[in-house]
Amino acid sequence: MFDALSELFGSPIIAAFVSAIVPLVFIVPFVIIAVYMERKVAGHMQDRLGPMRVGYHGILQTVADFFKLLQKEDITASSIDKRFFNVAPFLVFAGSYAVYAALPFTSSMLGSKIDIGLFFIVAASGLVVAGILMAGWSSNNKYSLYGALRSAAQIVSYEIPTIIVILSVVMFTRTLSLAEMSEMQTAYFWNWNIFGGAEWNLTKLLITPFMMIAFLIFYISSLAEVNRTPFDMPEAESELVAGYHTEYSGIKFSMFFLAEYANMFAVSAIAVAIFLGGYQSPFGYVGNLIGAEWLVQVEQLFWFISKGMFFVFVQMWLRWTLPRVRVDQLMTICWKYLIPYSFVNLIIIGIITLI
Amino acid sequence: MKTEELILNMGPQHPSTHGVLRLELELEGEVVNKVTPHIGYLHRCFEKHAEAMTYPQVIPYTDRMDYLASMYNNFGYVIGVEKLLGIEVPERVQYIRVIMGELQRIASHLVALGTYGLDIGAFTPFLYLFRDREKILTLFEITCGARLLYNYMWVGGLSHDLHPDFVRLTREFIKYYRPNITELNNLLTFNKIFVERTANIGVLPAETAINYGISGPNLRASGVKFDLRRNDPYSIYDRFDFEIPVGEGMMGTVGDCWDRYYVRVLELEQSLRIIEQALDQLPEGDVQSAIPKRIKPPVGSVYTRVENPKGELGYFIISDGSVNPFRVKVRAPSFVNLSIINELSRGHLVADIVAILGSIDIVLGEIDR
Amino acid sequence: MRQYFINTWEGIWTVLVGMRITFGHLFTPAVTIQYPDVKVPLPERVRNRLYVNIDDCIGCDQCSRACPVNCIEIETVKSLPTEDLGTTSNGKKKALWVTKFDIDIAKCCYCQLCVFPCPTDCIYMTDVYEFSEYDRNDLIYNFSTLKPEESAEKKANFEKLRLEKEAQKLAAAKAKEEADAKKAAEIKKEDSSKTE
Amino acid sequence: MKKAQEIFDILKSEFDDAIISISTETPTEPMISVDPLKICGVSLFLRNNTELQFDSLMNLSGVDDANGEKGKVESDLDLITGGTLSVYYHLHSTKINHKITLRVSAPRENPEVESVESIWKTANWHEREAYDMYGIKFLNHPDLRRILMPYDWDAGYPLRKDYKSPEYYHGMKIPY
Repeated sequence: MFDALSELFGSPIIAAFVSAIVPLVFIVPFVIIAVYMERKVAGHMQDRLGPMRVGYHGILQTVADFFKLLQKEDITASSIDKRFFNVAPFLVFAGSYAVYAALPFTSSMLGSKIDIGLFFIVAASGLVVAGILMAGWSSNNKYSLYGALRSAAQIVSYEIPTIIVILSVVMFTRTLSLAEMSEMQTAYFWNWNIFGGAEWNLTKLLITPFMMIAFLIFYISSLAEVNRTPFDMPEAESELVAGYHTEYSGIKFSMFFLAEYANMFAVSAIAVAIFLGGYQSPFGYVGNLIGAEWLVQVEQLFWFISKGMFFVFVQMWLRWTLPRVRVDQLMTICWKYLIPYSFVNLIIIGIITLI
Repeated sequence: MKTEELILNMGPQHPSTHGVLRLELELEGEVVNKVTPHIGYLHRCFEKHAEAMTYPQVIPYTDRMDYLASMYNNFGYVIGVEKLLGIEVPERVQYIRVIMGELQRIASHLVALGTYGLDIGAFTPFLYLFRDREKILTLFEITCGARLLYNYMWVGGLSHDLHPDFVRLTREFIKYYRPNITELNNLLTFNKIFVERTANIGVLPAETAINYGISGPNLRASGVKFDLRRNDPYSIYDRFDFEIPVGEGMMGTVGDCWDRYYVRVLELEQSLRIIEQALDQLPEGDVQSAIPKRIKPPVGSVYTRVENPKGELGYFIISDGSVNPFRVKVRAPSFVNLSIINELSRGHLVADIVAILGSIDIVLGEIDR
Repeated sequence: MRQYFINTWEGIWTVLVGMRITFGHLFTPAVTIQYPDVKVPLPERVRNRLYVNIDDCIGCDQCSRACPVNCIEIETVKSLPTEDLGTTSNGKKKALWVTKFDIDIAKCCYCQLCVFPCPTDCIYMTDVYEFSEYDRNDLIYNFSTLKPEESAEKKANFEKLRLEKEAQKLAAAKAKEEADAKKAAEIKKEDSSKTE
Repeated sequence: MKKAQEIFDILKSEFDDAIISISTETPTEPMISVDPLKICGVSLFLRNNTELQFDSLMNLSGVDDANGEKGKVESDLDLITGGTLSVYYHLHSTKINHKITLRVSAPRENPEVESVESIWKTANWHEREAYDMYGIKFLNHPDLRRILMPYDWDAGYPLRKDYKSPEYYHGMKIPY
């Protein structure tokens, strides 16, 4: 996308700027829709109606809330560490925003076609930890501090199973680029990585169950990485009030909020890109059938977003079903269950790939 | 390096202290060394008020102690005053009181279970249980006109007779409600995460429980088969066939948080059974025939206790022969049950404090009175 | 080791069971309603805002005495013998002007204890439950229909009557005293005359 | 199951002068009066004796007997002088299923009662409450602080019959 844009504007600087803006154009409406969806899903799962007042079936509720948050007074307690306190929400958002640079929305629409896309994503999302730690520490609040420290431990631990699973997929596909990976899973859904890739042979048959396990592990640990229930330790409402963002209000709070939802989509999108064909349609393209090149792009965007949204929905579904694990159990799940399983899985996938 | 204990104030404004309770936690990392509860934020001088009221006027005040089980608070008080007066109440009144009391027990347990789920982090079961509780409150509303603070049971009788539709609606409710217990079990009780959070946490041995005066479901969860409805029957509870569920340590140790939770789930079914039997045997009659015109008990004192949903609710009433009680002391079950929190939580994590506090099911209105 | 796999399996299975239940509820109709637009029909015995039918009130003060929170304030003035206040709907004769019948609904605890002792059933609870106000003083309901000047007049009337009566009584007493004195004097006289 | 009279006899033979009397009139439950400074030993005996086994303290309540002289000291304040404050203990045995009520009375001016906290932990908070409301001092209580009232409440003990609520608390007007 960057190349096309620099041709269009004739200047790489403007092109870089524009292509950096593009994800924001996606994220803000996405967050508004996702928050609305979260409330509606929660409402209907709990035999309620959810928001109904603002607009038809409350469709403008989050827009109204967004404006309310913008207007709110920015309360800062007197004994906080001002510098860190102010920077933290933006750092958290920057971390989750950076991930979008390497996400392939369609075959041509992606921020950067870097070859080490996956590696970049893993590294960039680590930035979030720093932001959360800063927020927790600078708030000068014991609950915030607990939330932040829990969160740091949690995110760092859960990177490990995530990376191991990514490694096993990388071993299989032999590329670190998300764009390339998505391209390889073309045409029909049985060509997706979760079903053993595009080649029809014995390997495909053998590898499918292990890929499914890998997907499950990836999805669980990604839940932990974005602090969603059942792993929402850092902001465990009933214990830590609101965790690391207890002291935040107004626009800074909404940055955390934005980051959380942006993150939700990001991890779902990564899961989709590496396991479920990325932007590829499960049943071939109408655009190819009628020979319209632009339609293919639109379809790809549709499939990518709808697959991503589906997993965002599953995250919500889990959130409104499950209780929360305790902080030591969180670590148990990671170190005693997910990591051994993912290691064994890595070895098995490695062996199968070698055959 | 110098290290010291971290003092963390949990409450009075905290999402999971079930009201305005302040727990002062002494922490070492996330491990709790000592819990000091500070209560009294909701103190409304019930006992002082009662001394200035006439006997019937105290009843609306009893409603406001354990506001989740108002019917049962009325129940205990009127039994006490009736014992002082030495009057017999008609059969129909007895049956209606039992039906109301058991419905109230279900309603109270539903809140206890729901908020417990909420403490552990499961939001949805809470709303499912509240949905069913609303149905019970509607039954109360058609009977006496109020949803929460009933003033329904009077000394010697009841404020209203049953609504003509009450029996039918209650039967419908029982039929509707039975399957929901299974749903709750599938959704929350046997959920692996929930079990892990609650099993083996806050284990309360039977000896300690008795010594601390713990009562109600909390005592039974420790394996003590003690229920005032069976062991010290009041009203007409000796006529019904029901079981007393006790904690068996199905998921961990006997007397842990999961047991305390599960005993309440099992009691739902037993209460439904009692209501069914009472509805079958319900006699006809006048519910207000025994109400004395002027309530002026003779000099004396009486201690009555009933099995409130939270535990043993006792009223110690002293009469000096005037129209006002000389002294009404309430032995509030939550007050006694809360005193064990330090014993239970030592050595657990902060998150477990929430689980333990939820499992002993306190109502601050009753603790502070 | 076996426990390890059982734990894993239970973890996944019970989560799936829970998810099935919540997914089912996604399609059941909601039990909540859109409150100000839709309202639940209230049962007939419902206990909400107190109402006093002042035409029927005989000013007996029983409701005020039954109230555990003292939210009812009643002041009455005796009527003059010449005034006819009429009867209540159930045939009781009224004898008192109710100059003040205030209910502080903010204090009311909706216990319904005031309703039962009323001999004319004129105080009762209605099904109105939306009566919030911007000013706390608006929550004190004045049920007395007498205007302040009217009640002042009644008070003055009664006071006049009372004074008159007192004066009469005083006069009567005086007269009696005088008569007594006279009598005593006469007796004395007689006695003295007798002794003479 | 033991009758109140039997329990009284057992106690009387064991403790002699510490046990004062028994009252059995209705509707009052049978009640044994005990010396306030010997209640701890009596309680220990009641709990540990194999025939009695009172393992549970149902209720402990302080009571202002208001049996002293009522005198008008100031304009409208009825101050009670003399008389007693009482503590009632309602005991129950979960094993034998019998009940008894103990009563101790201490002089109003210096109400001192032995604590039974070491015997029944239930007593801990109940004694704190009795202290808070009546100012009864429980000797050997490990943590005798106010419980329902603010810790720095210095206007007396509210459930005493002659209590008069102060007008100000920390500069805040009390009767709203």
